Amino acid sequence: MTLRKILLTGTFLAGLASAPALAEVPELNSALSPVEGSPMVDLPASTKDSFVLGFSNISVVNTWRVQMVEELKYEASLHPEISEMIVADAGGDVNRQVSDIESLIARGVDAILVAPGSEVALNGALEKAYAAGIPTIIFSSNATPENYTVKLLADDAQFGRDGAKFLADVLGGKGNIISIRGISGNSIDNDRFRGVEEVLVDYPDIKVIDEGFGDWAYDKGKQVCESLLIAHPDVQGIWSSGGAMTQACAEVLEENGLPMIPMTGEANNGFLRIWKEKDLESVGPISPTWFGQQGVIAALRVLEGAPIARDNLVNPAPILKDQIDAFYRPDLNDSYWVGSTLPDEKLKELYGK
Amino acid sequence: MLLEVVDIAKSFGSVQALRGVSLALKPGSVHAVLGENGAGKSTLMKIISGVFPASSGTIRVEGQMVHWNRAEQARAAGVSTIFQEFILLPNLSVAENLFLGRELRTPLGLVDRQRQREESRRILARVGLDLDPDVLTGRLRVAEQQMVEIAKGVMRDARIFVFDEPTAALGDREAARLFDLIRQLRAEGKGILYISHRLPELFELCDEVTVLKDGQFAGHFAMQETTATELVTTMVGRTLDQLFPPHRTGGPGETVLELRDLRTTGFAGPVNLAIGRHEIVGLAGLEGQGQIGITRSIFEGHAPETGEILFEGLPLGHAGPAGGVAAGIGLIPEDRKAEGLFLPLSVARNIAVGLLSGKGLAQPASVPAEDIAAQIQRLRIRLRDAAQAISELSGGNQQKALLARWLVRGVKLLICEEPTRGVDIGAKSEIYAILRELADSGVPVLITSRELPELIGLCDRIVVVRDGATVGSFPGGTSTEEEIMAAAIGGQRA
Amino acid sequence: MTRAATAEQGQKIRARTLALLRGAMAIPAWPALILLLAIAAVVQPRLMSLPFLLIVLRQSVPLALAAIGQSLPMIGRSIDLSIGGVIAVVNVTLALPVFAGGPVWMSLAFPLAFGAVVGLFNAGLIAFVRASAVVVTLGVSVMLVGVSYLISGGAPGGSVHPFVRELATGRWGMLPVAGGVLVVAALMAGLMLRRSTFGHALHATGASYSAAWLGGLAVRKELVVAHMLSGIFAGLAAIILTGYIGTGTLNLGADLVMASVAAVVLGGTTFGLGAGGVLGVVAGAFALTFLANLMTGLGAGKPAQLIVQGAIIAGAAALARWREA
Amino acid sequence: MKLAGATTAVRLRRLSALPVFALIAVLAIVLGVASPHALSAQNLINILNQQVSLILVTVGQTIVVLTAGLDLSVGSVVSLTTAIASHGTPFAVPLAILAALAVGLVNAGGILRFGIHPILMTLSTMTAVQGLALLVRPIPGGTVPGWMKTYAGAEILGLPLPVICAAVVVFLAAVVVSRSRFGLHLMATGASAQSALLGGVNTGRIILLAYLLSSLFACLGGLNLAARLASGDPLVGQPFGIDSIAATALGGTQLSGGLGGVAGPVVGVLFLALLGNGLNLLNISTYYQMIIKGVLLILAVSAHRRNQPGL
Repeated sequence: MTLRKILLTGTFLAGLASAPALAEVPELNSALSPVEGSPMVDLPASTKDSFVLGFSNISVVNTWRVQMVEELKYEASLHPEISEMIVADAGGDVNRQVSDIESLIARGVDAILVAPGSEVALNGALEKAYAAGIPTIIFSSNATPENYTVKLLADDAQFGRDGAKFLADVLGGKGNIISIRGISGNSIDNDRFRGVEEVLVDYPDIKVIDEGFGDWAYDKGKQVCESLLIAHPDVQGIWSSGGAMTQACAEVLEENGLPMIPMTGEANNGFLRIWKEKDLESVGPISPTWFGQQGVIAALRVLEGAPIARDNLVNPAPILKDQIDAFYRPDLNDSYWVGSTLPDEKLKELYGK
Repeated sequence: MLLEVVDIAKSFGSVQALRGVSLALKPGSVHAVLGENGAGKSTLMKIISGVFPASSGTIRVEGQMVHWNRAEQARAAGVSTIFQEFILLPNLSVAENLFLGRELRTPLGLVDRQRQREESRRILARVGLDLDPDVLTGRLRVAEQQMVEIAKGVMRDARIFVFDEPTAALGDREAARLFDLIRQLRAEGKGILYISHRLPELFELCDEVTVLKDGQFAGHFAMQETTATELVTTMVGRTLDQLFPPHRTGGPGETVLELRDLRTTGFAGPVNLAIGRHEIVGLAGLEGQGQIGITRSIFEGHAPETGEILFEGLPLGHAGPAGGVAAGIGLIPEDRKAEGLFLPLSVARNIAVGLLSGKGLAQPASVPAEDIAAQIQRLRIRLRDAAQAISELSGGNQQKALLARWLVRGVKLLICEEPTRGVDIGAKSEIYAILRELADSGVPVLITSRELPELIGLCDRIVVVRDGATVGSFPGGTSTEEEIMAAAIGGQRA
Repeated sequence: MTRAATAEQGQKIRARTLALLRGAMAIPAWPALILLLAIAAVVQPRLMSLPFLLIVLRQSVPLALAAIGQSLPMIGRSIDLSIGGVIAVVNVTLALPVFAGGPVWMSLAFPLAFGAVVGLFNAGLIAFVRASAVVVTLGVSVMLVGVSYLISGGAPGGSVHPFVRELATGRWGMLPVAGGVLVVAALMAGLMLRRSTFGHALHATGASYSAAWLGGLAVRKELVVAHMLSGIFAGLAAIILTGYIGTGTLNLGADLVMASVAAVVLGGTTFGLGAGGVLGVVAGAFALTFLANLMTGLGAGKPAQLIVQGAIIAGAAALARWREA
Repeated sequence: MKLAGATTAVRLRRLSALPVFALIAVLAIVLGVASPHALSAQNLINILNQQVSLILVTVGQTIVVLTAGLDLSVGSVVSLTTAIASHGTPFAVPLAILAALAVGLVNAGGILRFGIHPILMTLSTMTAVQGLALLVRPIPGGTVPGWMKTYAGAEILGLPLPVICAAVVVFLAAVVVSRSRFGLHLMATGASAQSALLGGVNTGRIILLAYLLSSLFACLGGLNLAARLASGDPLVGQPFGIDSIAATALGGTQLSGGLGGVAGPVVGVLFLALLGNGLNLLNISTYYQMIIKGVLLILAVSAHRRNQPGL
């Protein structure tokens, strides 16, 4: 009797410490906020004591996604009520992701988490899951089924806006810039660039004189940047869709003996290192990897009947030059994406030098 | 006239294969086309069968002008050809091969295997073959394949039949069956073009004969009004004696190569053969009796089933042609284009290949321009310059380049399979002279040939091979074709 | 001069012009390069500046090295589609701390040795098991990419040895060091093809396998050496590419596989025939790299680049056949 | 390849597919023991439905391989098809088919008319058509006509309609390849184009048809994929080239031509899919899966010894 009381109190206290509202249900990260006008999810709480969660991931072909999946797995391991976390990786194949979701439905999981590889391709399968009464949590990138349970998305246009705003300010509203974009036709890249265009409308004297696609990769970025910088001697700034490509541009400038110019970056440890080492004029928009963690939390909230908005958007403020030291982790390698919620030992295991 | 061929010419690149050849085929007759290898018979037959078009000239079938550039068109016009090289597909069944291109079909449009099987049995029976029509063609014996090929040609509802050396691979009984078939076709009023250089069978079977020489029309005779001698003279253009260098008068010299009780795979054997230092020895025999097996056993060192090969008194124990070359043996293969030449490469490189064998890959490759030029001059290879691609040379000059390959290396024994296949007459006599010169200088030469006159004219000794066994030896020069044929056939066809 | 003689002379001149034209067109890389430079001179003169051309030269080094390697199996009538896998594995390996911090010879020896081993494995299956070269090397490539993911744990990164960086990005004055590496490698390969027994025998084997075998050449050994050299050149390309990038990254080199085949074909070499030599192959690689830069400069996106590249491969292959005929 | 005991042509062709049938049977037993879920009807239907596109593409690839050719461009045709079909106009589907046929025509034209090696020819169209696909639909998205979505979602007796359609198509293709005159001529052409030509086969027409069919089947695969994903994606077809070749080789169709059938390669697709699925269920990393796939590919092709080394 006493023992049980102590345990209950302990749980209660722990709950109080982390979140003021419901004791046992974890809260979403405060950087996630409901979209204006988003309805609240109104599914009844599950009657089960333990849950099987299914996660359909499109791929782990870049370090950002690797870290995101790690965050998801780690968060799931913290909750004893999650009896099993099934992770299905589609290896970049949307077709396979449809099957993965169908397979998760067939296995009767209690909730499906999806990091979609396409905005439209998964809609049919997601509708099927929803119709089967399985909560669907879409996060990290968008999918557009008519019915779904929760969405957690980043505003990719904000990434572009942050960068463009920085360039406009640092150039004093005048100058030529080039843009190093991600994968041609990729929706994230298009959204990011849309953000740039939105901002630059207000700065008619800033001209995007050329652009190239570096596929977010260091190697391609370097070639594209080199071609563009040699072709255009008169460039005052660079907008980049990703940190690896910014890093590549910095090296191109250095190797060719050109002066450093303002460039937009990204909140990635490798980029922060270069930023610091080379003392660049830059800004680091954040695209958080803790989506994985938040996806698990959202699923638990839905299953336990805790309040949660249907549509949520994340807008973390970009890292500024004077904040580098607060984020940079010299003890971790370049692949680390800053702002992780993973515990230190896990990060050291993944990214230890 | 069933078929009229008028003034046909054909050239392949710089090589003029046919020059103004004409021929007329009557219905109900067997018309022989005679000529040496390289005289243009096969080219003419391929033009008549539509395999490739003539460069100029006209073809008329029953008075109608025709223009063919695909075999199918000729076939549709009623020309059925039994080609010299097998065109059966090894991965299809006998029935599928027989009906290829004119499959019997079910009402659903699928291949009617049952009906084809039955029909095939009937057709095969007609040529005297008792084969399962479902069997893979690739698994048949060579003679069986040839008979299937003949069956395929004969079963067609054609008016003109072209037989291109059909008996080359046939045994006696099969050949007799074929002649019956041809006579039957003639009785039905068909026209038959028959290519062969076995004179006896031409006299047995044919009504008239057109002779080609060096790609040109050389004569036309009614079979009953001509003689073998007249045909040979027309075909060769001069008496054979002028073509060949004089035979050696001295002895054969000490033995260089000796085969003792050698049995090669697939043949009964055994082979017993010795070649002296100054000899040219020829292997004679019917098609596919193991002649090539013997030459390749010496050169490639195929492990003989039993017996041994002694070269300069020591046993040969190499594996692969590289070993043969290392031992000092050179081989000029029967299929020059496929197995001898590097067609896109220059003449110089083709010759210099002889020096590459056995060298470490990291060693410098020498292309000794002077030695090559000397051989080109010695062999009178006609070319623009040594950097010219060898594909542009005529057959005779290509063959000489292959000779040059081994002369540059300096071999101790030369094996020459079909030394003058597809070679014009002028180059022939030059090649013969070189081979004799080699033997005189102490490099013995072993040759195989389908041409008995060539063996008789050139060789010091002719060894007859039957079923992989040496069954007789004849002196060159004085032997007759009949003697050699009799030995080659054995008891079968006398 | 009689009319007949004039006509004859005219014919001779025509024949000679045709021969000359054929010679020039024989190696498509040269006319293609001239055309590209001409277009650049008109529409994008800044691409014709010396610094820019030197940059294109440096950018083309990994492709040129890979293509020289690729040309060897192709001359021998084989193909090596595994170079992408070799480059991927070498890249993530060189970015491991053991290599980045270790002695420099490790970073230089490992790629070459690894390439040689992969080439040996390929050739073993191709020459002795006689399996299809396309599928064998494709399968090896898939395997190696998997291995590269395993080595990097899917999260590559790290840095590479400073000497490797210097090799790829350093300069002597204006001249890129990588260009020097290419020149040395190309000279060695060219010398080997033109002068060594291996080069002559490989050409012969490509022209006719049966004739080479009957001519007493070590046909299988040549294929083994050709594939090993192809792997070694891929390893060398990987060193330069890795040094240029300075870190481990996923799927590095995937683009180089098809591009190397394209460069080889453009350089006048096709299956079984190495007409253009090493110089042609290098010119082909340079032309493709210049084309990519030109089209980027023209604002033509990736789609247009792919379409043009496809047309170039087909055109070059058709030209090669026309030359043979 | 020599298969011991195969003396009749029909048996040889049937035996060629035997190894892959044996492989899939062994795999099924292993999976059944290791994971009860693997062989559940729902999982198998899922796999089938997922593989419909690749099965269709592989049928086309097999036809080309039988002629001793190779079609590397199928993946790009799949991409282009989804790109066009997702443009939502009523003409999208016929247009996609026409585009695919044009690719097949270009491939065959280059090979027949200009004598370009099939590997180089289809490599060039693979590259160029990939560019076209990116041009038509730079960003994944768009939408397909309603009837296509209905088709993708429909079920008959618990079986997805695409699976039923694929089964019918595969059956017809198998009958055509093994029983029709065209199928026989494919094998004749693959064994020796020259002999087949002399023997009365219009080899030019056969090769033309083979490449047209290959592109057409790739287009059907693309249409199915577009319907399933209800959208277009300019890069979605990229894996189809290697995968279709792998399945064809695994299915016992000889890459040097002339021997094989449709059933083997289709089972090859299912084998690879079941293997991937099983490895996933057993939580084996995708990295190991790539290595296993490479090894399988090499083993499959090593079973077919050629007369002399080569492509």
